[in-house]
Amino acid sequence: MKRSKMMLVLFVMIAIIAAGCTNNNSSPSATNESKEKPTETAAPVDNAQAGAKEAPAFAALVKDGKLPKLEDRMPVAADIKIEEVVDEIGQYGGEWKMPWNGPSDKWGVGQPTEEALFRFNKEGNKVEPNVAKGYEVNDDSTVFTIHLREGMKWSDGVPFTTEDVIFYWEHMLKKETFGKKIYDAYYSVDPVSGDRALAEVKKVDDYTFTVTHKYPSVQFLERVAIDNKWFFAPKHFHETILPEFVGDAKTLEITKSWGYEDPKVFLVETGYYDWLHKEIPTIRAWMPTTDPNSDQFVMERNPYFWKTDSEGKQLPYIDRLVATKIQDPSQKVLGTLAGDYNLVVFGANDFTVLKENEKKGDYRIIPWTQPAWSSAGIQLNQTTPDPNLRKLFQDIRFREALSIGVNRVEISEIVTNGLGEPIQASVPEGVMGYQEGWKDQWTEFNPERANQILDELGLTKRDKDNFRLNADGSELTLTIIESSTDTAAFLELLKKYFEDMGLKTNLKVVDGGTHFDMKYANQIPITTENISVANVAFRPDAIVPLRVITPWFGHYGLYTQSGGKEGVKPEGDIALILENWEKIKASKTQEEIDQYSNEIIKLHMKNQWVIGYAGPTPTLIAASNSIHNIPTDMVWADEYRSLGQGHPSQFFIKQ
Amino acid sequence: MRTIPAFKRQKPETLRPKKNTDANYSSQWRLMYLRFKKHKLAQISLFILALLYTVALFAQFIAPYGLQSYDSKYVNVPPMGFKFIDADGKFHIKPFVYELKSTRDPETMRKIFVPDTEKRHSLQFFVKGEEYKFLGLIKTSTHLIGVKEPGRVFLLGTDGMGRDLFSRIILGSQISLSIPLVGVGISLVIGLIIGGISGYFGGWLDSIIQRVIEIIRSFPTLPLWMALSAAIPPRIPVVTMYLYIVIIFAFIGWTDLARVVRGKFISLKNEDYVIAAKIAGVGSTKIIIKHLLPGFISYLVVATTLAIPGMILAETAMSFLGLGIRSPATSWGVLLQEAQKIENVALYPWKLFPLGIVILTVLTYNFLGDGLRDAADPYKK
Amino acid sequence: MLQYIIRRILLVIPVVMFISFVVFYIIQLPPGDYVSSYSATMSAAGDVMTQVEMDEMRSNLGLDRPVYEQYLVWVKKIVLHGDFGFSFNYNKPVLAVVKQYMGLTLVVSIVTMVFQYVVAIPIGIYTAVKQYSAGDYFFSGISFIGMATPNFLLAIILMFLSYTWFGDPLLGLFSNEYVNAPWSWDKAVDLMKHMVIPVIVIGLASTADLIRVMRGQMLDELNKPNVVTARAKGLSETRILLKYPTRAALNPIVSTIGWSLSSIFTGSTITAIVLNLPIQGPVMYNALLGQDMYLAGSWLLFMALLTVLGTLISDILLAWLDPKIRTEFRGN
Amino acid sequence: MTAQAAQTGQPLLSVQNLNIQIKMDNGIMNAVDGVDFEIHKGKTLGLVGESGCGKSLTSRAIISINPKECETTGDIVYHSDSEASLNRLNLLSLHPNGKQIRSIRGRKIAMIFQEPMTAFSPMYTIGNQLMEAIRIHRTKNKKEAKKIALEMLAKVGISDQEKRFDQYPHEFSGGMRQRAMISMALSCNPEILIADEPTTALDVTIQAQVLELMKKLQSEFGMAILLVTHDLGIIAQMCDEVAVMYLGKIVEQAPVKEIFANAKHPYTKGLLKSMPRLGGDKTKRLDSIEGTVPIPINMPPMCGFYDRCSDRIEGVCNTNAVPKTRITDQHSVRCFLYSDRQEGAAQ
Repeated sequence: MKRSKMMLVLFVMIAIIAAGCTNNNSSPSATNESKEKPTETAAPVDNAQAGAKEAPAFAALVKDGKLPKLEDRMPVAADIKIEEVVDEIGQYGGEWKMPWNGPSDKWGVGQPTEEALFRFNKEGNKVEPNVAKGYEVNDDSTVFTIHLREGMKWSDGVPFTTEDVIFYWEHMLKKETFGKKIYDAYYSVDPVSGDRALAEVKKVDDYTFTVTHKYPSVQFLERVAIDNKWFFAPKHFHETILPEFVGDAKTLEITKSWGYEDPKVFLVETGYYDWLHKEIPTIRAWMPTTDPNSDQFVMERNPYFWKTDSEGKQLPYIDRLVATKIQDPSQKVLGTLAGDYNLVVFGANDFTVLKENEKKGDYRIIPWTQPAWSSAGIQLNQTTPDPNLRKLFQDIRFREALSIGVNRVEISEIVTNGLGEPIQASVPEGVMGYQEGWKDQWTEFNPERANQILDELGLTKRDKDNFRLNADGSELTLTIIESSTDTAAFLELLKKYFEDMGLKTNLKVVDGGTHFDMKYANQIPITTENISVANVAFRPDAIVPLRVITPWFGHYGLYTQSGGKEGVKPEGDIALILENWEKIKASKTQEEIDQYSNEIIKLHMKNQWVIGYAGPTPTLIAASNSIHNIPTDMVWADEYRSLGQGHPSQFFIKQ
Repeated sequence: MRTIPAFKRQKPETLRPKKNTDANYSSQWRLMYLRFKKHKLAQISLFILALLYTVALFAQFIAPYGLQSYDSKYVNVPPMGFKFIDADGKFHIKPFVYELKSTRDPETMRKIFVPDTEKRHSLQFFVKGEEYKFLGLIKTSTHLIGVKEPGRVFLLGTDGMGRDLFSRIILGSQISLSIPLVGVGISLVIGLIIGGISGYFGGWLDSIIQRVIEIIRSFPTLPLWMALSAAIPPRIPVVTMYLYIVIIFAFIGWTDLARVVRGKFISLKNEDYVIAAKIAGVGSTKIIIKHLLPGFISYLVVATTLAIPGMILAETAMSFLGLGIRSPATSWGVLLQEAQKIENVALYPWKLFPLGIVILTVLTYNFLGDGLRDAADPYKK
Repeated sequence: MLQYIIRRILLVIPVVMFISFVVFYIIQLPPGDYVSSYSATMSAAGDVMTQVEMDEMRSNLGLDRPVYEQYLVWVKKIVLHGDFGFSFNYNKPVLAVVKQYMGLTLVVSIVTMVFQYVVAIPIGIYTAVKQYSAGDYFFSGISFIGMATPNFLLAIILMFLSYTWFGDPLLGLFSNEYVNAPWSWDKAVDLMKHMVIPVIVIGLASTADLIRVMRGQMLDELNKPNVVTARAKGLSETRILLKYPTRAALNPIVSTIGWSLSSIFTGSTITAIVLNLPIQGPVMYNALLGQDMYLAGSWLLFMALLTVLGTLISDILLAWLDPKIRTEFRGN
Repeated sequence: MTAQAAQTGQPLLSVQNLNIQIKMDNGIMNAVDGVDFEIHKGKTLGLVGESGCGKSLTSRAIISINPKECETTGDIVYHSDSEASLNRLNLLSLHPNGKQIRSIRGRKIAMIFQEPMTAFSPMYTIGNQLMEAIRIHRTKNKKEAKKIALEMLAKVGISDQEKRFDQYPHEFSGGMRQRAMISMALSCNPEILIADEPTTALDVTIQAQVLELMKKLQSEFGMAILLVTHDLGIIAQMCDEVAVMYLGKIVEQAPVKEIFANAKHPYTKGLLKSMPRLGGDKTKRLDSIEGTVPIPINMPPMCGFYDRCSDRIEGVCNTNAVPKTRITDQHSVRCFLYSDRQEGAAQ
């Protein structure tokens, strides 16, 4: 069996070389060969593929001696990562064609191609080794011993070893060369004193290193899988550009020669967004081959990729990833309908037009659920500067009025096209922190009651247009500040319902940058951001006020971030949330973590700082019917690296 | 054959045949009117425009529904035609529509509408509906046409929020038809003053003004729009927003008119009659008003008419970029901006109806302008 | 003549300087700067920057300095080194970005311009000679509708029709497989196929305008006595048409070339966004949106220069084409 | 055959019953109505009348250069001795833009116009426009054509021809332009020159020079001239025979001396009275004809001059078409005042 396969491989190689030589008459002997069997050689290619262990193009290069043999490119047999295929063993070839918003959308190509040290499992509740071969941890969760894959190589053929991890830790992360602070995951917290201590990373041998924490860090691996998926960097490349190795002058020179202006920006680009630059070796399944600023960004398969399928065929199946720049969302839809793109991610808004053309366009829609609390909702900034507004926003009755004063059925039908249920913002079923009955809290449309509540709150005075005034007679205006026009329909309806309650509502759309600035300046009273949290303990940003990011907690976050120097001091239930978060960080067991996480969620349920009017909608993956092995029933979350969770290296295109 | 009667001397005037001779003695305006009357297309255009503006004036009354009549039941309803013959083949003298039953296609989630032949609603005049202020003054809820609740009539279908497109087009015309008028009006005043000064006085003043015009004209309009509309504060009502847009347009538009005015001033100020007036010691203002303005007022009318369609189109372009007026306030630009989503072009093409109205308006303005130009040109046959 | 041109060119300099400052100021007018829009895009992808990081980035890029200072630095570099600054978005010098898109931009602009004149002039002549004929009404109708349809909608509709009729919406300027391919006959054919919609959409409005101008001019010229003179000399009708009215009517048309140059560059922005054309318009638009100010500023400066020069070219063309003015200069 | 024709032999050009109708919005205008005249070799026929009387249309109809809207009927028979193909050729039967008529235009029958400024295109040099006809009709050779053109410029009295040749019309003075125009018209030695108000736009002194030049060249080239003018002074100076047109009709036709000595038609008389005369009574105001010319649209059969006529006969002049009355062999008139004689003669 094995012999016959080998023979086939050989055949394919000959065929390819022969094909190559017909175009190139430099070698007379090769020409002769090709003349002998020009037709027969073409046929076995397809048959041979079934048994080939590597892509035909590589086989040809190997034959030419331009590429080491497959075995020499892969880790040692025992250390090869075997990727489970979703449905079937695939075949080589084809292009993954996708629309792309250009280099500003770095993650659009970054996430699906990312290979993390540890990645989340399918359910999203645990991590599993990926780049790492495995790990051991001591009983009190302080020492993590992590093993790498022997013989694994960067895309330029240089071995991938512990050196690359240590280098990253010592020279890049700790030095903050790429503009990121050392991630929270590397700090452990003393449950008693609250003292934070930085971990130590030590090389054991070429394929083993340890991370040692001062205090227990139960969730270290999960936190790394969220914060710092790439706990490594190609030492042999970065050594040639980092100023501490080559000196500031040389770095500046290199910066300029790459076309950059500022070394800082240059180091961020190369150290953090490395997958966009063809000069930087990678361990991803595909490596960039073009300038990301050109109209098409192409990533070709990595000859040293370290994963195979269960039959030992080197992944990825798909030859290359072609990201074509688009400028308008219409082009994404139209291109998908026309088959210009074969694997595209859409929001739920495009559901109908995509579904209606499914047959004609020869693609299928695969919905992945989102762990979002809602798809149409608002956040009231609890620390908004206007004292009248702040008082109202902090009053739970006011939030109830805003919740029951809006007809959720209308929102669901018009805004989400019936895809999002008419429910309250709440943790969806199946996601960590799910609470029974939460989704029906304050959801019944009851404008009389809402008005009554508002009257009770003292908002009884009205102006000449019959809008409510503050109790002190000053003008009361709810200003919703948005950064995109996608929510226009929702906001229009919301404005109508709010104004029906006598609450004057203004909408202002600003560009993303301004919105961001205003967030920092605490100038956003209301906005429509939706909360999406896979697991509080993994990534708490959206619901725990740790820094300035989510509008509902406004400058409470700044208070935590600045250690109490700036911002607004959290009180009451907000302070409780932070307390619980501190407990999570110092927890010794998973049970403790789950318990405190649940407490945080319950506080949210009680207070409903975030009001939702329609439940989450799925993310849609439009995949050409020729693309196989795309899993269904998955969760789409940034924490799980979106489409990356489907393990794209095993997607394949049936010819 | 016949005898010659004695010569009778008569005053010739009394017997002059009355044939078209009035053309020879008419005023400039009368001449324009006579020539304009010959331009059929321009007359039809004038009529259509008058109709459009009348509709805009009484928009709230004519439109069956308001701008905020959202209804999740009737999202993306295709245009409904009136019927005269019902499902049983019976003829009705009053046109009617059936009530719609709406369901969703479970596969594609598309709304499907089936007429409920049990529930017939006749089209009626002066139907009670949403309350509004007639001409902004009198509170009433009577609408010109419509059907009794719970029936609904959507002549041109509905949009993605269940609003009647016909009503929105009509209500949108208030903004879309008046922005250009006001905008051009403002440009005209600025253009007239500055162009007049530049053309009449000439010299260094002219040079400076020409440079300024050159600067403004060479200014790319896109960033200007973006910057100016970003500079508009958040808490302003629609009316104010509307004014801002008008001012933006006028700021860009006046230079063209100023050039026309200047050119005419220069060519007219050397005419004999103007020089004669100057020699006679007539003051500048008087010369301008009495002698120069009448000389080219007809050209101004033409230039103004032809400047309007550009502004209508500019308003739609601004809406496309998400600048300017936003729903629920409605202009044709807003409607087109909604229509341009590929989803709408593909699935709900009736949302392109506003395009027809925009084209019609722009065409009629152009034809009217052409007609006026032909009429104003005394040398044209 | 030469003196006149030199005087005009000298006048261009202060105008462009003034425009450049206003441009620079206007770009900065909207709230926020490049760093805020950059951090917003990053945070949308789950990559949040802190205030300190943002401040640091600002000072690295020199965005924390006052506007006039940034402007002076920018202008100084342009004048002294021909350095137009750096594009934050592209991480490239501005000139490199402009160069990257210039080729296709010129192709689109020039083809569109050629299309406009090649289509408009004969149709203008035809509709004037056959005034009030069926053909006249047909072409006038088409050109009016072309003028009256907003570009972006026309683009979308044509794209969708192309998709429903031919199964290909003809996005961009190349099919996917040709974007990065070296130039070949097939690629050129592919480009031509993809140029159809943009050229129609970008060119239609101005073509319609040109047809009307040409028609009007021709109607004027056809009634001039010099046509009768030529006829009395025994010239054939075609010869008369081409030599006298057409030549005279072309004057104002040709002189619009200068003007239309810059308007094609900027006027196509919205169309290019809708049609996904890899040309300068959308690049500039995105630069403006993302507050990538040196790129936006340089581009706008270039546009202003082009407009001013376009006016100059138009004026010179007009002078050169008009024997009266030409001989005056000769006389001097 | 009339006595007139018999006197001078075969006419070079004979216009018979020429009608030109123009369709207007409100009816058909009979711009030219039943016009007959003949042009003889070496002679000058003057066509005189107020503006709008149809004299220009008539002159242009000869070489079919009126706009398409002018519907022309009748016969225009051209008889050239020089070329067999041009014997008794009815010009109206030719295609108005056809080859044959084009070969006659400019070569056999040339024309000069009233406004020498607009008759030349401002876009081309005088030389360019001058050579055009020469290169079509005489020689294809550019050099030769230029030589002829320069000769022609010299003949019309333009000095410094080489320089002038390359100048544009706007660089010429009015008189010079008209000279250039004449040189252009004569560059192919035409047999007939149609001069449509050739001196109207010129100063009086220049007028005289140009007329003098035309006379000189006529005798040199031996061509016939059809001189269209409203100025009786020019007629007196230039013409052998005069046809007076009013409202599309020739109301009186006679040799020039006869007209001045013995005008019959009230209109002709009026014209003559309105002409200043050397040695006339300077204190007396010049007479003018009252009223204006009506537009001949849907005219009933009547005398067009009826309204303005001081001698009209009510019930006759305004109810009947006026027949042509022959006063002498060479003098005819259209007026009821003289028609009884004609009728009497017929009886």
